[in-house]
Amino acid sequence: MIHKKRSLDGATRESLDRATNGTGTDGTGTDGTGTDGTGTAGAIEARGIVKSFKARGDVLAGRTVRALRGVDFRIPPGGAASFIGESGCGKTTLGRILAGVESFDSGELVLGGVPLAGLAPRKRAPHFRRVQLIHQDPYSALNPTRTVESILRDPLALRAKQTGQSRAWIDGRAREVLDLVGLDPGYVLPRFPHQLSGGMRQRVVIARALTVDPAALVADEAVSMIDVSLRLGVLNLLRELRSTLGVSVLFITHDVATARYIGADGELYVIYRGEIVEHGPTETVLADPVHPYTQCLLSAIPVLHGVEQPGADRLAPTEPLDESQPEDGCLFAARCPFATDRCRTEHPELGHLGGTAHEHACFYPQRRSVVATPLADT
Amino acid sequence: MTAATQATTSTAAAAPPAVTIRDLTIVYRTPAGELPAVSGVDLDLPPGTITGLVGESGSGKSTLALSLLGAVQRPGRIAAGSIHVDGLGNLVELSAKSLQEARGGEIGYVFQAAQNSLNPLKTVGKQLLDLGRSHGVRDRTALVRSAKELLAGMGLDAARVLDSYQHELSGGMRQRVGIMFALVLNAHVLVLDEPTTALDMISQANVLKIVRAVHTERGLTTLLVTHDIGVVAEVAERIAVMYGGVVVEQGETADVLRAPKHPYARALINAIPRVSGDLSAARPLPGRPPTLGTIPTRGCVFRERCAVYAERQLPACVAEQPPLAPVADGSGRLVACHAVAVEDQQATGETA
Amino acid sequence: MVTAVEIPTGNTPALTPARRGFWRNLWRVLRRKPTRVAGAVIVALFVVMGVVGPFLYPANLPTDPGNAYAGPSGSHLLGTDFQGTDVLALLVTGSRYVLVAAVIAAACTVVVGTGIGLYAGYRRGGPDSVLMRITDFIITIPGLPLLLVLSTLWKYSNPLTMGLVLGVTGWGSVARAVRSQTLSLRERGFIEAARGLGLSTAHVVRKELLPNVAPYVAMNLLISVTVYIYLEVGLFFLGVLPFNENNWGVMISQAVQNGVTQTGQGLAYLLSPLVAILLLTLGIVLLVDAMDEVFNPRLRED
Amino acid sequence: MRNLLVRLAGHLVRALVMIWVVATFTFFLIRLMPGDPVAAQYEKLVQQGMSPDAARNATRLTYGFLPTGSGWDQYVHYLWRLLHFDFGRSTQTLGVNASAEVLTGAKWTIGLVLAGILISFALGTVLGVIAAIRRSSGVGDALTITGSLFHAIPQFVMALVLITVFTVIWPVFPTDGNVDILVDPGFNGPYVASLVSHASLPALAYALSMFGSYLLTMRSSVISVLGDDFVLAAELRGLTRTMRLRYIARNALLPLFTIFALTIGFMFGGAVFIEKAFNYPGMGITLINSIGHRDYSTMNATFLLITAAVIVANIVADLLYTAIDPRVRRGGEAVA
Repeated sequence: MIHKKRSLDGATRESLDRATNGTGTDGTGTDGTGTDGTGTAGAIEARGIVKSFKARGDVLAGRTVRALRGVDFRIPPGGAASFIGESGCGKTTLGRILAGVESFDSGELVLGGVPLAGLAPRKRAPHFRRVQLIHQDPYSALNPTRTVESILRDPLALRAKQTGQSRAWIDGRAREVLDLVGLDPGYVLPRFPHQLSGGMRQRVVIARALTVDPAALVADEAVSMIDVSLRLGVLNLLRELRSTLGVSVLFITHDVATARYIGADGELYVIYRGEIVEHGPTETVLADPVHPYTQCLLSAIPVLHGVEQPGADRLAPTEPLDESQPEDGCLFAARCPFATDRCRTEHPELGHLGGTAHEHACFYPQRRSVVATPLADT
Repeated sequence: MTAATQATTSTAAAAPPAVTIRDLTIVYRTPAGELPAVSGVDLDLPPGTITGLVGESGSGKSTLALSLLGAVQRPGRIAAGSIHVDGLGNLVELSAKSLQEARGGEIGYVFQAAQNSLNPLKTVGKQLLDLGRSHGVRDRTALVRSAKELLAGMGLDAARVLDSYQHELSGGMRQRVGIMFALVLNAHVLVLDEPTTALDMISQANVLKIVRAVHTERGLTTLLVTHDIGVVAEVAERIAVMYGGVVVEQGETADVLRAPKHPYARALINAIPRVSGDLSAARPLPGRPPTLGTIPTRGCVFRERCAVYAERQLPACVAEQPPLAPVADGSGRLVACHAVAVEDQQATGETA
Repeated sequence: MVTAVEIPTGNTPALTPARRGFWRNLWRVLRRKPTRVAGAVIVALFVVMGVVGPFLYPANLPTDPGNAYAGPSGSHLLGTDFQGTDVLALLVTGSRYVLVAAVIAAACTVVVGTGIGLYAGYRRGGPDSVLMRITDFIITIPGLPLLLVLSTLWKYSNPLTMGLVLGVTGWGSVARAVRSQTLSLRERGFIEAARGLGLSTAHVVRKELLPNVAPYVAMNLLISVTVYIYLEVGLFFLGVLPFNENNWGVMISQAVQNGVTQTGQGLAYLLSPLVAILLLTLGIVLLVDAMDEVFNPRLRED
Repeated sequence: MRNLLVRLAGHLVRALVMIWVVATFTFFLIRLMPGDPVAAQYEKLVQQGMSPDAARNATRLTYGFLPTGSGWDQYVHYLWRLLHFDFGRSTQTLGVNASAEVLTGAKWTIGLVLAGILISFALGTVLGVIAAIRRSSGVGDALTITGSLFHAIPQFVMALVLITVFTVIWPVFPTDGNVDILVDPGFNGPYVASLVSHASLPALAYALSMFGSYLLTMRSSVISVLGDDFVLAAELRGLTRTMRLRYIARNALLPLFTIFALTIGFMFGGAVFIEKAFNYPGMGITLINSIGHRDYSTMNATFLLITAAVIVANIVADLLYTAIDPRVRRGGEAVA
């Protein structure tokens, strides 16, 4: 019984191996997915993802809302990517599509090197399982009638059945994943979700996601419903999982500061009305945004007066998002303080800024320093 | 008590505070007996300023906000203390009738945007008339006119809004309608409870801009209750930090943010990720915020999570809740911490 | 930080505390309020009456025409009927038909209603609208007149057929309620998460959805029993059903037909089955109060 | 407005489908009856020497069914006659059309049911509001318990208890029937008094057996509305207590419309019990008697009429709901 006694870092290393090489060494990780051996295991690639919804309610009018209008990105294994935008911009839909919870109308999704568009829905499922969604609301993400133990056992039991593992493996693995998320198994296992704090629940949700050895976690506003003093703990956990398990983290939020905290070394995507309007290394985009929408978004972040000074070019708040605004030219033109006639008639495409990795979709890219900076004397 | 009064008068010129809360204790009846949600709070709202009241869930901030309208909901009740509002007297002693007139009349209250603060079956306009009727407003046309002015001032199509039902308004619009209802009868004290929670950054910035604008325009005394320090930092001159039913620190916003004295205030500010600067400066705060049932009944409410107590183990921290007292640096800052008090004594002892 | 994790082997930890502790839980929840215990005792007494009772009396109860409409006395605790038969004996022997039919009908209702509600709510789309049309139909058709019309075809001669007919015509509202609960549960993150983890539909329905609708279903099972008792007793009371087996409804019907309500003679004869029905209802209502707590861990803890 | 019309159209289509299904059901029910009464009548007439055509006609007049021909022909013929409200003739009251027989009963039932509903709705909702607002006091508890108790008592038990109390123990009301046959019919004092005194107990039985469910529903509806944010917002805006109560009551009444429709259906269906207990000659009695006499035409007509009444009640309730709730009336998301 190799699982009879095993140290935590052993388990961690094993998970790490599996996540990066895609090859299970002792049979525990071979569920036959993501093992193309080309080093792209765990990579997530989206090409031109399009998704529309029928507006509910008025059946006769049949208005459709275009949630995503052709989104492209690639996230390397173990990478971090943050998607920011205001509510209604399509970022939540994107996360749900990546986790396989929502379907998409057209485009191609490549998970772990496997293009999914050509696969039958049944064949897609195992690939989507490698991408786990962490919900905004840890209160509704756990079944209130079941203990943490039984919540964690189910996916593990399924794995055990597929790979022929023993009961003891299930028990051991349940404790391991709780250890990984910084919870005391002895305390948490017999408890019901309502007996845990918001932060602990969110950790249990993450632990549950880890039971399937995911290649990526999609965290959709994962800390917005948690008490302020507990948020940083959960954010730190996501950072740790990236480095220890090599899990890539996709962070979806309207809160730029948490996006930066999770993925300062990763990529930042700014989404507006279903389109990526700016993209680049997180710190670059935050320091030197060139798209007016990004600049408006960043200008809206409250400044901690006394500790920070507002950016020199901080913009006044724009009007809120209105889906009925014209779609002919630049989607942001109607709200943009710098829009010209060209912006209202011609649609700008995403392009690189002077040969760098920094991309934008604006005819008149202009660096503006809008983000607050720390005061020198603190 | 008197110390607190002195402290604020020294900062806010000569004008007496518009709202003075003294030794306020609010208890909730539970199966485990009556438990305090707010205990012995002193708070002054200087006229013409925005004060930010910051706290996590269970800190008692929302209960405190409701008490400003004499509207603590059952099974809660004000057990002790007084709330003096300029022009109204002590709210705790007001009759039900005068309280009802004061609400909406002298003191306006704005709900969280995500909450549905309007009757879903009536248009905004009809509810405006109901408001007028409840407050004995004779001149209905004047009432509608000032409502329209307020709405237009906030960038809304006033006539259309008055003819709308709640479900026809967006979150941001509802919030502005809420502000209109709070101010249309010329209230001079405004209480905003989590006005931007569940709004995204841009809507939040818009609402804060409006709050700032109406505040200055009408010379209001505003209390802004939130869990988000950023919101307070953006608009409030003064900040009060609550934890476990107690105000632990109070002072000028910029001062407190630059150099928080209370260990909780410090830890809370350090636990916020920033958009610029050193990421590794952020530190998580261990433990979890107390709920009504788990607030320590003896000693400092923050002791269990306190880094200073963990290090220095002052006996006073176990014995009693420290009073909110001015710190010795003369900045007008009030802090409720035994360790800070001891440091102050040592400092003054050395200089003397 | 890094510590060796000892894996306990050989023992079975508390895997499914919810199931193992059901009876213990039930007992603890019952004891919380004396009214609940009273309810449980009443229901238990009726169950014993239905199971054991009929064996205590001969198949054909003795008649005594000379002693008809007697009031309660030592020899006839509840008096006698129009033939001089002991009312207590009628009550006890008549309980089985009533209880068996009601339990079968309630079980039918709950099984069919929950099954259809869960399926329709979980699948949504086409199957949902078809099933809901059928459900609307079942709900809208007035039940009692339907049963009466059916009585021209069916004889309801034994409790089994009676129970089945009642159950088949009565599952509509349970199905509708379970469906709407399922729809709202679907929106909760944990259902989505279970599917994201690759757990099967059977698992999601059985282990995620069912436990959450269980309190409602259990309550309905109990309440349905009372409703079906009224219905079947009522059917007999109307006097359109032929009867060959003694039961409470027949007693009431006979009492009314023999003019008890006009003359006031033999009131005990009329009131006994009525009081029995009310008592059983009371017992069940008191028990229902405990159901929510038994199934909802949030309420169970203090 | 358009929403309302779309809804109404949908309802009408569904109602017609439902009535068609029920009619089809009774068609097969009657034809499946042991010893098929229609065929039996036809054969009897033929045996009595009537020509097949005459016998066919006579049978058809009686039952509204063709006794011979293909099943399809018989079915189409039946539906066609239903469209003309022709249900055949009653076999228990000679020479009377089944539809006339039913309408005579319906008149009495509708009067009783309406009286019962109005009383129980008014009583139940008012007490429900009180029970909700005073829910943590003795008054609230007492009201809730009373409500559950009356809700749990079956209609026929209620009726029998009322009869026992008010006609046997304390005889102040007449025992059965709808009117004293010795009084001259017409709009005169004694006749109206007789009508009222005969209807009092049955109407009371309805009201007592129904108000409990209104009370309990209204109570939980009010409690749920009391938890809504707008109620606290109204208080904080300084609206008077009366005004707030009005806000609460109007919002709390909304979900009751659904229940209202269901209870109307239930009352028409349950009319049988109370009418039987009081021997009140309404639709319920018509139905029981028709079953007792194997008068299939009347039975069919009664059953279809009761079903139609229930469907119409449902439609009316839904339309009222639509008219009252602006969320449904004026676009936005439909409230299911």
